[in-house]
Amino acid sequence: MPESTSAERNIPHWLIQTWQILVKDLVLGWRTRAKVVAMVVFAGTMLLLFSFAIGPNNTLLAKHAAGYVWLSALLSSTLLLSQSFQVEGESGALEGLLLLPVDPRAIFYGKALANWVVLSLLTGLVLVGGFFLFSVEIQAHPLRFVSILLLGSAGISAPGTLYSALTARAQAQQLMLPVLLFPLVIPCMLAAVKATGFLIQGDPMDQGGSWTMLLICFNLIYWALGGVLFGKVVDE
Amino acid sequence: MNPWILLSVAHAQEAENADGGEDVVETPSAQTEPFGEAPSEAPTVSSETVADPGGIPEGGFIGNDSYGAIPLGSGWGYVWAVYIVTWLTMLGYAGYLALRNRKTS
Amino acid sequence: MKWHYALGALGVLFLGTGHAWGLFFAPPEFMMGDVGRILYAHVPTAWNAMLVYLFAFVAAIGTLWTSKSSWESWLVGFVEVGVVLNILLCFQGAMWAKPTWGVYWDWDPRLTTTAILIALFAGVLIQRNLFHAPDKRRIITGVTAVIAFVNVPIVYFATTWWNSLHQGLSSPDTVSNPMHWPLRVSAFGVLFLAVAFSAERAKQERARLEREDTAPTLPLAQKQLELGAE
Amino acid sequence: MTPSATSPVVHAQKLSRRYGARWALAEVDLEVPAGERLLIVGANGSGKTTLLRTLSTAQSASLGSLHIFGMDVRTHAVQVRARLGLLSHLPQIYRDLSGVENLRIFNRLLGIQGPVEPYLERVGLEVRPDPVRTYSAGMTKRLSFARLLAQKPELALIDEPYGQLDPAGFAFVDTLLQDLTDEGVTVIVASHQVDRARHLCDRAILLHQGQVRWQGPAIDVGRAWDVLHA
Repeated sequence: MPESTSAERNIPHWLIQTWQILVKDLVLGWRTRAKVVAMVVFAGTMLLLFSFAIGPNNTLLAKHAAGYVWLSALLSSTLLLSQSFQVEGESGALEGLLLLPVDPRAIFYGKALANWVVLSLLTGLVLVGGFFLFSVEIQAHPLRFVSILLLGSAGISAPGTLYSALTARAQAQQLMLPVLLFPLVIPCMLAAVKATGFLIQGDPMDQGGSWTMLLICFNLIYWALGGVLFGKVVDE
Repeated sequence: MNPWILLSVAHAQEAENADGGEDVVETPSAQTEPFGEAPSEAPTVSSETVADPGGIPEGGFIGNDSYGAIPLGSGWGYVWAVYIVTWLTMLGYAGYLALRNRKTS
Repeated sequence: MKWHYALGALGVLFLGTGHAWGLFFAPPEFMMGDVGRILYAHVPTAWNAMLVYLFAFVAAIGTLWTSKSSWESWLVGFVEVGVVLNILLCFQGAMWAKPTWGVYWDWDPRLTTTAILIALFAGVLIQRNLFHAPDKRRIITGVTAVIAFVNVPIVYFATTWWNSLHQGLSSPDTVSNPMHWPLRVSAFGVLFLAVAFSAERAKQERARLEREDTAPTLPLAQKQLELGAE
Repeated sequence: MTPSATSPVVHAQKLSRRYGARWALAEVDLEVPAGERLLIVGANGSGKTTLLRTLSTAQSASLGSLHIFGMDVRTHAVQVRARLGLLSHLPQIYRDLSGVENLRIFNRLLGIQGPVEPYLERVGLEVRPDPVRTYSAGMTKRLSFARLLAQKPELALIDEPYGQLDPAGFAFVDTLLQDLTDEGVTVIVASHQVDRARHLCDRAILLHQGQVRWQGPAIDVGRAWDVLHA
């Protein structure tokens, strides 16, 4: 019988495994959507807090709306990212995954993509909420917002997933994840804020393009690096 | 006109551009192209363009971007602060290493 | 193997000579006057901080590649010395900025980048201290150091586009003739000291890793149990 | 790929694993022929779990060599992992997915087609959409058995099969182990329930401080234990 079993299994290509892990994480996210809602609420609260810190000055708030929106998204993203490996560690599921003939890259890309999807939704809601709260007049095409939103979220989720795995077994994960991640994503945040800002306020000198370029480069570097280094990080 | 004076004026006024031959002097607010003209070399006033060819002003250095916030000749206090702290840092780190050595041996 | 003590002594000699030269013999900088003398302390620190981070990056690659504790100890030495130089650099910069720009801190790309570097590389050391399993700790240190270093140029690009005030990078070719030599000599002084410090720190780390890692001799094989006849 | 009849499924030579200064496993030699049921017995901290985890490729050995299915695990970990299953002390499942979903995701990653519901029924669980979080400890244990069965391993490594189970569960584990061997699976079990397990296994090894102190017919392991701890 063992002979027959090994014949009927055909270990999927790692890209297919990536897809399987992505789907698994999204299903998990959907099952625990209460947590995602909590993150959205948290991000919304951040937006309100910013307006309290600045004072009821509509022009000022509208001017800096891009910054507040992305900061709220970044702060709530740490909640999402630390969750990402908590569900793996809780009952030894990650160990189970690693004991299967699964390419570590599949685990990284699957989880990072899932985080990207959720983070994009989160950021999208925050963006809409922020524009509404700070009475921002949108001039650019909505699709351009979407592309910046996707790039910015991707820039957080790739290094975020890697660092989430890295800190998963540290004693102080909740503390270490932002300590390591925030300085790292400064370029990404800066670019996302600037690009969004130019979309809001108009971009007469066409500077938004170079920030988008920076976002793309940031993403290319960290999505590639994550795949290379993740195997090392989870290896025993 | 002395290029250095031009330079400091350019800084103080945050002028958009300064004419420096075919090169354009970048100012703080000016945006550089992402990967075309590398901004890394001279993010501020690109001094080659302002200084005379051959470059280095006598007794100065290229890229000197002070714009006269202090009267010339003063500021020894800052100088001493820098040098003393530099040496204290070196001494302090050496001491820390020595302390570590003692602790472990 | 005390070569690094000799190097350290040489560093003190060079740094002392360079600094004394710069402080007392070099002409005052023609725009900034005597404040310009900060150059001989500040610029060598800046060069060497970056250079030491580069060494750390090489050591991190070596650590991940070979899993050898010698690479790992050099990595720790370089990162730690790099962070110390980096903090010193920010202080020197602030002291120079006040008389020249009128403020201690300015949101200029070079300054911002440098400050972020402290956070990035200090994070490597903090994270390292949270792990006790040697293999895990080695990989964590290597990975975080690689990521921190790779981020440097990106942070630099981003902050440069964001705002710009600091002058371009200085090199001996951008300073006037009488300033060459004190600058060069001081720079080598800092380099020698930095390498000597890193070597000493690496030596300590290696000793620690070896102490931790001394493979205890395998326990003596115990006799097999005899059950005897029932 | 198929192991020849003569080559053992597990062939370990001087397998040693160390945590810091402590050897959890010291020079364990082990040969397990295909279809055998091997029982590993030992007190807490004697190295049972370390041995199972090392055999499962979840962690690597510090010294010694390990061949499974005739392949060196250091070079052929992926091929080996495709053919073995580990039931560890952690359930290795996602608590927010249902039982079926858990089995399905692991099987898909392995490339095993076909429905998974029969495996749930086989371990006595209902097919329900509730997340595993609502399961009792015993039900979770049964689910991890189902996961092991669904993977159709050729080598099953089982750490403490009786833990967290009620008496009915004990009987269920007994049948299950019997079924596995009937299907030709090689089974290695580590357990404290010596009196139960020894009747189900062919051979036993007794671990003490990381060393194999006795090996022989499983039925005699109780006496060996008494001699060791006398």
